[in-house]
Amino acid sequence: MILDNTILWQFDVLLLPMVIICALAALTIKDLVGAAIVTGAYSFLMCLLWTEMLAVDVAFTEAAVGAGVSTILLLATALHIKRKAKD
Amino acid sequence: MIAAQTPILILLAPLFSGILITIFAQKSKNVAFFLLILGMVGSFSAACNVLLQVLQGSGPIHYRLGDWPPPFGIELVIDHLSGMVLFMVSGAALLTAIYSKHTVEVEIPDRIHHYYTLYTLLVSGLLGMVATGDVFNLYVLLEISALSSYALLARGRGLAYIATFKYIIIGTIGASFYLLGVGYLYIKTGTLNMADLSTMLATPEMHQSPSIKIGFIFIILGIWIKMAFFPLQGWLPNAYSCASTTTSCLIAPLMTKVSVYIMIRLMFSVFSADYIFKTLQWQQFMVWMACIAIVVGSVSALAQRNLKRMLCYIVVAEVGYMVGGVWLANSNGFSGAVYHIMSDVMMTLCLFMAVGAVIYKTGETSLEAMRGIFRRMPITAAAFLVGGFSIIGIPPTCGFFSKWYLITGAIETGQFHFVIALLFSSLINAILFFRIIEIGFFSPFDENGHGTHQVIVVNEAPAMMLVPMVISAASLIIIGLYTRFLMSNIVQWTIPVGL
Amino acid sequence: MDQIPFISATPALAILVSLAAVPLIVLSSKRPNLREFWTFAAGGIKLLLILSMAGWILAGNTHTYELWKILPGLSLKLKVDGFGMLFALVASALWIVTSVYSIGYMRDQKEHAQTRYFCFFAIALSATIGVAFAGNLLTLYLFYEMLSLSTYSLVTHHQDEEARGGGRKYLTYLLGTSIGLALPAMLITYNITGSLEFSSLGVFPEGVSKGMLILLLLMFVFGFSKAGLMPFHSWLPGAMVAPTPVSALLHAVAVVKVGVFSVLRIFTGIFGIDLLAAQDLNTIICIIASFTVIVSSCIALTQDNLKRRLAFSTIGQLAYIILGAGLASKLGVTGSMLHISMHAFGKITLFFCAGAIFVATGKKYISEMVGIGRRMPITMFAFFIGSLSIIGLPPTGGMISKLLMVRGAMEADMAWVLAVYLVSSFLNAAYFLPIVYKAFFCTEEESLFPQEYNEAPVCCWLPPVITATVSMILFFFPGLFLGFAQVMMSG
Amino acid sequence: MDNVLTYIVSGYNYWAALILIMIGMYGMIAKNNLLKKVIGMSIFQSAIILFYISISYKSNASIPIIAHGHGVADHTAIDPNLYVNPLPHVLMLTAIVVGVATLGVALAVLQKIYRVHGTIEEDEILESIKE
Amino acid sequence: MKRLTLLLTLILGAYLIWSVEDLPEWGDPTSPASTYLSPHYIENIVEETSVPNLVTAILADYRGYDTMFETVVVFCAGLTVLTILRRTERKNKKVSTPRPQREGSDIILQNTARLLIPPMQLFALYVIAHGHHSPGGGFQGGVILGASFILLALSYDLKKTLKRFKESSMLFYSGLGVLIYAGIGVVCLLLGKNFLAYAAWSNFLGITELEAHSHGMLGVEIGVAITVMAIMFSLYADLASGGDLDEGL
Repeated sequence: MILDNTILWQFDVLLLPMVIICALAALTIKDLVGAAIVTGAYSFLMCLLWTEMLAVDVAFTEAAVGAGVSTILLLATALHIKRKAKD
Repeated sequence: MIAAQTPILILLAPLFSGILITIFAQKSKNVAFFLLILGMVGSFSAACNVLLQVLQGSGPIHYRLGDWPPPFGIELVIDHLSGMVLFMVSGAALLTAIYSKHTVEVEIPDRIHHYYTLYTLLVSGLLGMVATGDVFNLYVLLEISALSSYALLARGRGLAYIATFKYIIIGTIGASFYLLGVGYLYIKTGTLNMADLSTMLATPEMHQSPSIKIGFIFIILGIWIKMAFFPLQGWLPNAYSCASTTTSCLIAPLMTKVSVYIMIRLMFSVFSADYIFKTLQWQQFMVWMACIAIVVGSVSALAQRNLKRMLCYIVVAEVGYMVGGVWLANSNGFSGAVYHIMSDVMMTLCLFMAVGAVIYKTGETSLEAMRGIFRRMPITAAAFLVGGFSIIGIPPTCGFFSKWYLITGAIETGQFHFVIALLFSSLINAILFFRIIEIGFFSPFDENGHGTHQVIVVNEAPAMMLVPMVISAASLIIIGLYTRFLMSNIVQWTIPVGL
Repeated sequence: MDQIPFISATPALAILVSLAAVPLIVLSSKRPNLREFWTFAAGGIKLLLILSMAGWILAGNTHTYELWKILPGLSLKLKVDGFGMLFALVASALWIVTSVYSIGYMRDQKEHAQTRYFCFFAIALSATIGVAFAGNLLTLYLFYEMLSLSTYSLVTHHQDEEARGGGRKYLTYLLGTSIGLALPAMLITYNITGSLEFSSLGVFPEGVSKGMLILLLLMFVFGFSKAGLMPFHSWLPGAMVAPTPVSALLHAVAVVKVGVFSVLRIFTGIFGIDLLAAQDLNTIICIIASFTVIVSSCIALTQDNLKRRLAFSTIGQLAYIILGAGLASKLGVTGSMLHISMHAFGKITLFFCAGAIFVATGKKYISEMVGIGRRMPITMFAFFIGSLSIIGLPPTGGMISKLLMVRGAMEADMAWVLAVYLVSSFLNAAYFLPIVYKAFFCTEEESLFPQEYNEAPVCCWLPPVITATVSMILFFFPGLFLGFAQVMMSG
Repeated sequence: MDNVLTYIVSGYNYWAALILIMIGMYGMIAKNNLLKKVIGMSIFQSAIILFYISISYKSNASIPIIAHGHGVADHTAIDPNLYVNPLPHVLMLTAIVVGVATLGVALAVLQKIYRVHGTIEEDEILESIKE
Repeated sequence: MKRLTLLLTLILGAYLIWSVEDLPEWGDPTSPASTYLSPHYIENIVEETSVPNLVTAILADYRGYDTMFETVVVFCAGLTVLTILRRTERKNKKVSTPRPQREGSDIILQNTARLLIPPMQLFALYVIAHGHHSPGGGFQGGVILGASFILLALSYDLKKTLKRFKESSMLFYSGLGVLIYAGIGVVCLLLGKNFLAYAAWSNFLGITELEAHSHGMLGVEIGVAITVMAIMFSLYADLASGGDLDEGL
């Protein structure tokens, strides 16, 4: 029933590992600017996931806020401080 | 017509005054202060009105926002418990607002109007949290109060930024846990309205569902972080003690108490006594935790040399009182906890105000700032004494009666360790306050150990600070004397079914 | 029922009158004479108010006045009965005498902060009368704590290092025991019985286990540690750092007697002497009290500081009173109630004398007082009378009460208690009489004082003479106090 | 095979959300670098949003905008099964905004910390406090 | 500490994932969440509010109270960042922050931005206005508007942008947006209905209650957009310049 044709569960199966990988990467990359950009990618993948789950408004907002403004804010901060993180 | 609208006015008054301060009071701090007081007075009078309505009427007041019927729209629910807490919160906020005039001008010289705006937002967030009948709305308001408290706390001295950052991290974990818990409840029930949730959660299969249990755990954990309950109390003393005087006067009494209120509300209005005490059965464990919280808080308070930090640890211990009282799972313990919310708001307010006045006058924050206090600032000292006696639990201050109920409740369930913890903390508090009284009473000794009796000029804090302080000190005794009235007219009605 | 011959709020007024004097005292701080006038006025009115109730009480009635309904089912309540009257009368009468003495002492010593002193004195008195008239345990506890706190500033009046140490000890013991022991005991009692009212039959229902009763008894007895039972006694010698009038009134009359009074109230009102006797609880009390009596008397023998010797003597006498009550026989309890008043008059005389000696000569130690009788004959004669009263010899009131307690011991068939009374009386004699002997009967060479008459100011020697006289009068006419005690025990 | 797949798919989103929550929480608590903590926070919050959005999803449904012609005009009944549950979307819009607000505040405090202490490594800050 | 945290998170995570069993299947149309409240919304929203975008309708009307406070959250965040960063305490500044260096001005970037910004803002207005019928609304539109200013600041520099959009006007607009939202609610209250009951506007504006709902929502969306726009840019301006409002990135 769940595995019907109207839903993109295959897409889902592909995207979720990528999201998790992005999350792990964002936390482990030592370069903070890189980490900020990976966080942006994470947000963008999330946004795709939500579109796939038909949450268009949420995806729209996340695209503007999460992938857009948040990333810029993170970047702005990362550029203001020492770029290398210890862990 | 207006009477029906008062519940919403409680929150709108501070909210509007905040917005208007931002828009119109960029230049003049007096206008800002005037608007602040206006908002607080409006909120307080509306809260009084609502409390009276609740006391006179039968049953809780429901206010539908946007006229939508409850499970679809959001509603405010004001019953005896929330009416009382609204009254206390708006009252304390009004007193602190009056008190703030002088200290803010000294401690936060620039951008006072922003400070005041954040102040009003914090207050409206807290009031909204108390009044709401919707679990998700609670989250939004939780975040408002959290965000504005971050700003207020960061404008402190010393390590304020580090402390605030820690608070942001842990506070966000708390709020997110709460949100996740609400998610678990939503997934199992499909509703967000508290009353609706409680009817849906009353079925036996819901009682057995692990998801509901997880939801409950997350929600409770989130709130514990917010109220700094052991072992999640680490952020509180740093954050509060580095804050400026007004901020600590506002936040220390209100935040933890409102969080305790929310815990009570969620435990008994969303879940039920049946579920928590019969299905989960954590009473023993929780009361032990409360005992540890009390002991840890009191002992840490003893180790402090800084007045505000000492008070902060007392706040931690007091949270243990209330949590323990609620989890005693009988009506006496519950009444004690509710009554203690009321009295503790006033106690901490009074103490923080008195200490703030001392800091304002001396510029010192260590215990030594209290030297010669009885002659130098007699009124402040008297207020401090009354507050201290109340924390110790000396009749007829209200602290005695809350302990009375808590201990009675503990004896009823045979949890004598809680009795011992309460008494222990009373004794520690007695030591704490008499240590300060000694410092205040004895002037420095000469080499023979004799008092020097130097002439100390009376140098009292300004009236704007004294009046709220005296009011809060007096209220401690008044609450104590009217215990019977409060118990039979308010607290008794708040006792949930099944206790 | 007859119409009461006084306003029903009289007990409350009696408590409030000295509190009302506080603002007046503060306001007239610049004019010492006016300030002292307020003290006397309040004292006089208080005594009159209390006396106005005396007749009614002696006739075997009691009077209850509800102050305030504070908790559901529990109120702050005043109740005047024989025992309370007895104590209130003693305390308020002695307040006036002590005020006279205080003025002499404080002015002569040029003490600082006299206004504060008189203020807290007045508050302490209110609390004492409050305890005396307390109608239930909660009210009693309230005034008890009020007394502990208000006397702190009196004890530490000198504000020097010694005073700080004494004050610390004072509060640690008093607050520690009252919060740590008496409060939970009260709450447990309330939980078991649902009532904190005093009732001569006791409040405990049948079937409360003996272990629980013993536990509660011990918690109460030690919790009201103003009674000075060992091992919670050492605050009392420590508190002797206070100015002498304070020691005199508070540590011979108000504070310690409040402790004993509270313990006796617990015995008679909460447990009920029948229960004590039936459950054999009185043996425990007797053992603790006897131990304290003997040990403290022995310690008193070794003290050279006069005030400290008096302090240990007080500890012994307090234990005496509790011992009397612990006999759980009517005579014994009557005797111990009576002893509260008799000892008060005797001991305050002694303290006044010690203070007068200090004022006149600056001497504190007994070894320095050889021959002082020639210099201060009046004072030392009063001292002699006071000692007789403590020892229990005629013609002083102390004898009457001791006699009653001894008879009580015989009635209760406790021979060993008799022995304790006997031994301790000897010890009392042993630590008091040598002082008097050395003061008067010593050779010229031994005397440390030149042969001249030089008394302390009249304000200092008159009060001890008055109290000593009263002590003697009480031997011949003990009727009033005895009446109160008997009314209490029969009613 | 289909059974296994069904099993996986039916819980897969929740698993991912919970794993992400744990990753975020670990980052917030255990990371030494304060900016990493902030990133952990933002992961945590997005993960919760994912959790909610997963609740809202219904198979065989469409986006929560009523197709033209349905509703008032012709009084044709609207079949609830045709649209996904809109309520979690609403809630999560709020949560996103709250998330960015918290992020901004955290970054502001972080910049201040860097100015005062010269570092954003937690252990170095603790050391500098001790001195 | 780290190990302990890892262990704890692993245990907690394992327990949570194990308990997913108890949750309804993903996409199950019969789960309680899909069968309890949402059918009512889906069936009745068009009748009750005449807005086909369910999310907008619930956001701005049924749960309008939430959304008002959400706007307040944004407002609060802007103020918070401002109070924290813009403090005039230059004396005890230990470290001079390393500023990202800007090498000349990039003509291509600037011209592209110049071309991009007007349509961007136009699109934002569309998103706000058309939120009733298509995805979008006040938040999204506001963020895009704010982003257009951020883009301007990124491609030129912050100072120049701040000349166009001053800090004091940012504050004014952020307050104004909340005021519009709350004001619309309060007018409802003054017109005799409950707070945020847009139907109250119908007599006042001479329209049907249904239209009043729709108009009310549009009004509050505009309020939201104004606040969000001002605050998003203010956040960027403060964070990018470390609170000095001079150069930016």
